[in-house]
Amino acid sequence: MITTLHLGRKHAWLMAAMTIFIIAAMFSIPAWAQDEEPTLDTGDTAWMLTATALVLFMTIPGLSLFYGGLVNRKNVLSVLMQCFTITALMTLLWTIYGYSLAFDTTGMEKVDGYAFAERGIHGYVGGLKYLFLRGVDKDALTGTIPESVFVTFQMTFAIITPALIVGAFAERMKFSAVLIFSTLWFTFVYAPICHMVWSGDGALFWDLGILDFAGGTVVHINAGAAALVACLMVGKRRGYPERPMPPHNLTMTVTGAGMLWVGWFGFNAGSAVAADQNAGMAMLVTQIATAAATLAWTAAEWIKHGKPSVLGAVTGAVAGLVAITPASGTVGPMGAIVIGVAAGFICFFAATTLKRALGYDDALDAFGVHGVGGFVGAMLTGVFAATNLGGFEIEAADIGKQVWLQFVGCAVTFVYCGVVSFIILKLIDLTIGLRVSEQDEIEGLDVTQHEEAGYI
Amino acid sequence: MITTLHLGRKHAWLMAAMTIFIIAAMFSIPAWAQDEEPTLDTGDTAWMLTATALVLFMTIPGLSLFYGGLVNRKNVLSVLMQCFTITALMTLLWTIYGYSLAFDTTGMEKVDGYAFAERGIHGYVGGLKYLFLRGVDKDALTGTIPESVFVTFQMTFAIITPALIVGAFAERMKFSAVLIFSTLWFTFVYAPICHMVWSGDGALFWDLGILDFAGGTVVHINAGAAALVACLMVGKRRGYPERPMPPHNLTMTVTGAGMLWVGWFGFNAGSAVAADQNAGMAMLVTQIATAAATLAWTAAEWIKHGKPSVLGAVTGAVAGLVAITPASGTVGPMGAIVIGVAAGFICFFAATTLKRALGYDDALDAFGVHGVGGFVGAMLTGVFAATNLGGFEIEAADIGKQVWLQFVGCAVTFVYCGVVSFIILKLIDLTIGLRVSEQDEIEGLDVTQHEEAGYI
Amino acid sequence: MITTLHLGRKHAWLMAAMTIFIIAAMFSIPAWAQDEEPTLDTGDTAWMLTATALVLFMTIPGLSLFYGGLVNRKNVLSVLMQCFTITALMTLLWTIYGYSLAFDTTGMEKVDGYAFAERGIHGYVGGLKYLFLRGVDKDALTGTIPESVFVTFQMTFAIITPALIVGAFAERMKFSAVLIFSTLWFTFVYAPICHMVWSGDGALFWDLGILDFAGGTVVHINAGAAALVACLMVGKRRGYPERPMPPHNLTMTVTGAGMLWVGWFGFNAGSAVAADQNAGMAMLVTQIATAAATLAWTAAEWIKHGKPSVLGAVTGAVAGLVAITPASGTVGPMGAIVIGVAAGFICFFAATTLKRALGYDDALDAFGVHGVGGFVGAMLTGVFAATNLGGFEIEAADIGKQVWLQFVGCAVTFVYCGVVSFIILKLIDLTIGLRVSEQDEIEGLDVTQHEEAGYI
Amino acid sequence: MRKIEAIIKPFKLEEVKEALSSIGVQGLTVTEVKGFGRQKGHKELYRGAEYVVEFLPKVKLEIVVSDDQQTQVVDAIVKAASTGRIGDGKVFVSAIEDAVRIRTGESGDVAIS
Amino acid sequence: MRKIEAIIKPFKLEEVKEALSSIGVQGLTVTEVKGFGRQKGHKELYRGAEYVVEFLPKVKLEIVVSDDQQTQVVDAIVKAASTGRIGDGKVFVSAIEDAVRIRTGESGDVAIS
Amino acid sequence: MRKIEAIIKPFKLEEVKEALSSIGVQGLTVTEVKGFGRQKGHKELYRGAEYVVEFLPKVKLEIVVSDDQQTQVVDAIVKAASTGRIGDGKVFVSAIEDAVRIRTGESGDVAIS
Ligand SMILES: Nc1ncnc2c1ncn2[C@@H]1O[C@H](COP(=O)(O)OP(=O)(O)O)[C@@H](O)[C@H]1O
Ligand SMILES: Nc1ncnc2c1ncn2[C@@H]1O[C@H](COP(=O)(O)OP(=O)(O)O)[C@@H](O)[C@H]1O
Ligand SMILES: Nc1ncnc2c1ncn2[C@@H]1O[C@H](COP(=O)(O)OP(=O)(O)O)[C@@H](O)[C@H]1O
Repeated sequence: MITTLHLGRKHAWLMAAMTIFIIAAMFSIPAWAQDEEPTLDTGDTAWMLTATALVLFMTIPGLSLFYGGLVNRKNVLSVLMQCFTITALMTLLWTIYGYSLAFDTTGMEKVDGYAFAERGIHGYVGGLKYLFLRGVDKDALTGTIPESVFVTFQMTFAIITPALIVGAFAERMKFSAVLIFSTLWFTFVYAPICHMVWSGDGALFWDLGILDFAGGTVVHINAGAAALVACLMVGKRRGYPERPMPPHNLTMTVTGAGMLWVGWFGFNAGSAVAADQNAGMAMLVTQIATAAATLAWTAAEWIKHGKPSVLGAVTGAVAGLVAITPASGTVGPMGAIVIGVAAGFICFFAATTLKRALGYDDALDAFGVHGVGGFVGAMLTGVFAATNLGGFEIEAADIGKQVWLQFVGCAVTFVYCGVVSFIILKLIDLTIGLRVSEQDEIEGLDVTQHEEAGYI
Repeated sequence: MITTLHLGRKHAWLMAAMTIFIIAAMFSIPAWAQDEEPTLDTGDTAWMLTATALVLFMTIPGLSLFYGGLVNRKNVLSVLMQCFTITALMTLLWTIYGYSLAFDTTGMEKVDGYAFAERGIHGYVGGLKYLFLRGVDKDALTGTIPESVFVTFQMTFAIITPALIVGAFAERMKFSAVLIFSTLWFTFVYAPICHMVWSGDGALFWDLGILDFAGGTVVHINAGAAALVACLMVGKRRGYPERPMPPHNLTMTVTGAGMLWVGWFGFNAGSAVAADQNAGMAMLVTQIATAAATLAWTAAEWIKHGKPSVLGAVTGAVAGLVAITPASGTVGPMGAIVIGVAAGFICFFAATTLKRALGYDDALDAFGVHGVGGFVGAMLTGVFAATNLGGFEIEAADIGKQVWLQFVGCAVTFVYCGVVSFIILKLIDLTIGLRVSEQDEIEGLDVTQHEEAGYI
Repeated sequence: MITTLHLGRKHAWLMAAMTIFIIAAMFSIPAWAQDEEPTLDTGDTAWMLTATALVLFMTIPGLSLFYGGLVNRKNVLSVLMQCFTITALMTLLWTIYGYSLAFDTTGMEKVDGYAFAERGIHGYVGGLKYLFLRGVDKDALTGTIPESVFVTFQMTFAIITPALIVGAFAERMKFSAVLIFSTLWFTFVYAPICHMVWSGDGALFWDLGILDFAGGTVVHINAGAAALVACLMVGKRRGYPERPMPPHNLTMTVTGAGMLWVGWFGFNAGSAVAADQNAGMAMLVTQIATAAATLAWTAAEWIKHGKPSVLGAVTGAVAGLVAITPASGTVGPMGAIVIGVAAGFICFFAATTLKRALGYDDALDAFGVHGVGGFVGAMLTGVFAATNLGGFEIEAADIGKQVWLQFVGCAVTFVYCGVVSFIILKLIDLTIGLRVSEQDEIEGLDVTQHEEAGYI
Repeated sequence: MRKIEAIIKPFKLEEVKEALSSIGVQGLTVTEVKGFGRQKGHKELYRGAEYVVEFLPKVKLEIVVSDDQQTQVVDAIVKAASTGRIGDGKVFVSAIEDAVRIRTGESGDVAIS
Repeated sequence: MRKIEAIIKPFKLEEVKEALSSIGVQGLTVTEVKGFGRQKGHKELYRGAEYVVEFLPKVKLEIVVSDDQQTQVVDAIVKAASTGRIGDGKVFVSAIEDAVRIRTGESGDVAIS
Repeated sequence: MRKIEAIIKPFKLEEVKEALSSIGVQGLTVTEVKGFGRQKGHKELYRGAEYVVEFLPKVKLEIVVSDDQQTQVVDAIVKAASTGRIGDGKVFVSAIEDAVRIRTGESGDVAIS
């Protein structure tokens, strides 16, 4: 509790500042963008339909199994339930107002630099044009694909992001609190960050030229920051870290990891929103970085502990997938190897040494892998996007500037997300409470929250 | 037994009537349809290849896991075996004569209304032109995709339908009886209903204008009706309902549910047989309805029992997927929400209260979810296809008529399927017997039917 | 040990001969091929992106689960770890030099017959042009798809092949030895065979006209031969065959089998490298042959042992998938049925009777299914490719010649792979040793090699 | 005090528990065990490898009762667990010197009543 | 020699083991069991089918000790395993006639020390 | 009658059962247990969290025999289960007052022969 209050104070100023600029921005003048007339491409559509299925597959059953295997057997269903219900809930929220808040580009205008006031509110969050998907006609297109597909594809990102955070507070948070947290977090954190990064000209990150091809900031740093705050706020699991808490079923975790890997092709190569060279190269570099991170983590364990473990290997893989995410549209194979290796080693350090040193209980390493891996990836994107390093986006001379921009992207996301997550969690704690009773925690969440048992 | 005999008598007349009109119809005159010259579209083909893989994925491993987790651990392999062998068996039957019975349009002619005699036999079942897939040349097209792909896509529907029925008679039916039942049911129920719904002009349901985009009648009501009859005929499991029969491994069930959800994109969006706006909107509404049903069932449980369960959430999801199936080509996002919510609540009622009240042992709720959910979906398709309700097919004024047509579709399917299923099961019972011995049931089907054990 | 030394002596001559011709071949003159100007097709690209994901899905989690369920619970993680790490390792090796060794066509020229010397080294193995994927530009195409996609697609084949071999030496080989073996085997066996079969004009098998659409020789016979040698060299598991070694979790195996089946659509239909009629027909025949093999194995068991088992059914399915692999581009539905039935029966015989008779301990039947099934498929490809038997490639009159060619393909692969695998394993055995200590084997590989446990 | 150990067929557990409850037994402890005895095991077959499972799933009940309850308890178990088929199981009786209820520290007969 | 059997709540296992180690107990054997007693079970609900789980997860410890250690061991267990809530479990004491260490064939008190 | 309880290494189960069968033992009951003793456990490591597994998998056999079989049975177990390595396990002998065969209701020595 002391820690969390401390956290609150520390960032209170920044939060206040943010709030002010958001309100201030409301008074700026919106403007309209013009579109060319695109036509539907069946190949692009085919790939995006598939990519959408793949990203959904990442959450159910991919991430669910990955996380589910890591907890105690008495809590396995609670994790599966949280992932499954979040999937359903985010789908409805996205349908009702999320897509609009994220992708309504009404009133956006390109603005140089950090000029908050000029940009207007809609540089930070979308309008309400698409409430209830009004206006998403069957024949509407986004680029060369039906807008319905784009809506669903983006929806799957809005699903997995809050689901990732589950890893931080697993095994002790009330189910009702999870749902309320996810709803508020989606509304006040995910939707605006998504808008700032991906909605196009006039959006903060977009205008600044921050590179985030497939969601390094929107998904991973965002989820990672919320995860860190959440595990601090919810507190440690009973007995942590004295009592060992080994994964109850690693075969489940490895299965989930395989599914995440496969599904991530939809995530990264799907972010090309086309079946083209960008998608192809995104798939290739995703594969390479993941492999490199897997081997890096394995090697780190082998060196440090004398034996490599499959939990290490799969965690490394996820770290690699996370790190290549922002980079996957702008780096080449060699950049991918470096990003993968870096992510493997650094996340290994974060999830083992750092976590133990600082003592927070990020139960399934949502911060250690997604937060840290996302940061590593975002920064190195700024390096390996350079054409002389095999990338496709920037000049060698601009590496320094781009790395700075990447850092800004990470920092703004981290701070904004951290502050708002803190407020949300605090509010929940003060009202219905975040945490189950000690007795319920001992008995397990499956029986006490859901009246069922994973295995008979 | 009394119940089942009673059932037999009750519907004997209808069955007789059906038999007569089918024979009568044989004398009518066939006619030929003309086709335009289509060309192959690689995008459409890419999507349909994928969709086919997704629908197969629904059965193995999706449905297998969903069902397998719900039974007692001593019967888990028997369920997996039934799903797997049905997959193989239906593939061969479809290849040998199923595709021909379902999609040979020889001798079909558009007929108004229910005019059975004029329509001819081929309004009810296809001919034998494609026996052994003769005539399905490598270069043949169905619309813009290779006919080979269409054959395989439709095959996966013919696979999953009998596999769904397994849920009704799980844990007590002889393996040999399952195979014989599936073979006969496929031949005398699935193939004709599939033909009536999807083979085009001249087919009963098609001519009547019954809307069934992706198989509400063909797959779900059909399977549901057979499931109800089957569980009545096979009888209750030993000890039902006094002895509790909790799922032996809910993690397996939740995993399977995730796979079903993901695979269902192939089912519904694949039913557009193209990578276009219809596919896109089908995917979107599928996602929305499923989410709505998940939350509806969860809410129902929360309200009624005080706690939501993950088994409830995933069952709700399947109910939503079932209900949106017939509607997925003709409703918009808001219709999808209503359909989902309705399916969630009504199937909750059917699988819990209704089943208990009536006392039949539909072991895994094949009827409660697929029969009831299919019915809800079919009826509401008639409502939300209306353009003023966000749909894409009918006028507001025609809702009443369409709902009636939808009802006719459900009723004919239900009655025809119910009667023929009854006959098939009766024949099997009188010859080799439907049910394993009591001793075998106690020991479990895995060891007694297959000489192996799920877990060591 | 006697067996293995014997094996060594027996094939030493052949190995020597091979070595000589490879060296001799180095002096021949390379030549350049000309390419037409292709353009990117989004539909083909969409399908190949998907197919790549599907083939990766075959290994993680498909094959991992299939194999993992079959071993003792104390070794389950070791199998998952081997598959996962091989995935990562092969990805990097493929990126660094594998793709180049396999698909650099520098210096290749079409040569009739077996003329080794004229062909030059590059008829057997590729050059180093693509080291580190240099030259695989974002915009480079292979046919109508980005080369990046082709690289990744082929990479997934290079991943699964060594992973298949794991089945032979499971439960007793050192983890470090597995990695070294996989690395060397990939380099000296996989890459050259892949080159000889698929790199185009000038490559041995290609020039000879050996038919191998999707990897019967490259993947299955290759893996099968290595598996046989490996299980002989590593020796039997402690207690085999006296002590029963039943699968510890068949639900896992059946799940993996379903995933293999679904993923195999990517493998076979993906080998068309387009979303066209070839892909469509490949999918259809894959489905049919697999179903036929499933039922054949099931029937064989039913007849021989009185009861069919799900392990039999799924093993039959894999046998069918293996056997149809080389044939899937050239046979029609009826050929597929025959190939499936033959594979089902013959692999049943190989994995049960033959293995027991000869006494080798191919733990998970990697040879019995992939080696034998691959051989059956390769030979029958030579038969059912004939147009009068429903195939699409050869004349009836050429069946004899084609079967001979197919035999040559199998024999060369088998011998070359067998010899080189033997040398590699011998070297490892003489240096770090192949096998864990008896004590470690008793305790289990999970704890002794990886310091973790599958289930708590 | 006496300890009654009963090895029974798993599907009889519920019935035996009911029988014991109805004669006032307040507590018992159940263990999943495998039994080897006269009852023939079944065959399992994995890819041609036959495997005779001689250890069959059984359930072991342990009930500590005061001396005077012994006969009644044994009888109730035998009655409820019997199917008349081989493999129905055994009941063993042995002496317990002391019992302590952890919660309260009480010992002797009162600890189990 | 005496056999001490303790049925405790699973999450107390670690603490009890520590307590026993600290008083010099060299070995013990642990079994996962299900207990039926005064402690109320919980409800589980599957698609409307209610199922009262009366058998709760417990852990059984068996420790064979020399006669003079008996009191000390029982006390240590009771102290470490107690939470004061219903369901904490029982300790039973009975006589063991002989013990043999398989590795060496030694028997009697020396086999367990 | 005597109850012989043997705690052995799991991979020795088959051999011990053979040995017992060959001297005419008609029945026994097997439980999977975890043993804590002199045998060092192994280390497991999960994302840097070390976890020393002190409870090792063992198998417990329970065999009730008539008094005269005691020595023979104990010897057979010790012989078959011994590897000479630490952790081979223990055999404990205690008295059984009565045995009943559930199927027939027979009691005494005849119930276990
Ligand atoms: N001598 C024994 N000691 C311990 N357990 C025994 C003994 N004999 C039988 N059992 C247990 O009782 C079970 C039933 O015994 P079995 O001989 O199969 O049938 P029955 O009790 O009907 O004669 C066995 O599976 C075993 O668990
Ligand atoms: N008579 C008995 N014989 C054997 N085990 C018993 C007996 N009574 C209780 N137990 C075991 O002790 C556990 C705790 O007993 P319970 O009555 O629930 O609480 P408490 O010990 O606090 O009174 C039970 O779950 C059961 O395993
Ligand atoms: N005093 C004891 N009471 C009950 N079980 C014991 C006792 N001592 C040892 N055991 C059991 O015997 C097993 C082997 O004991 P251990 O001390 O490791 O080796 P050894 O028997 O070779 O001296 C332990 O794992 C435990 O299950």
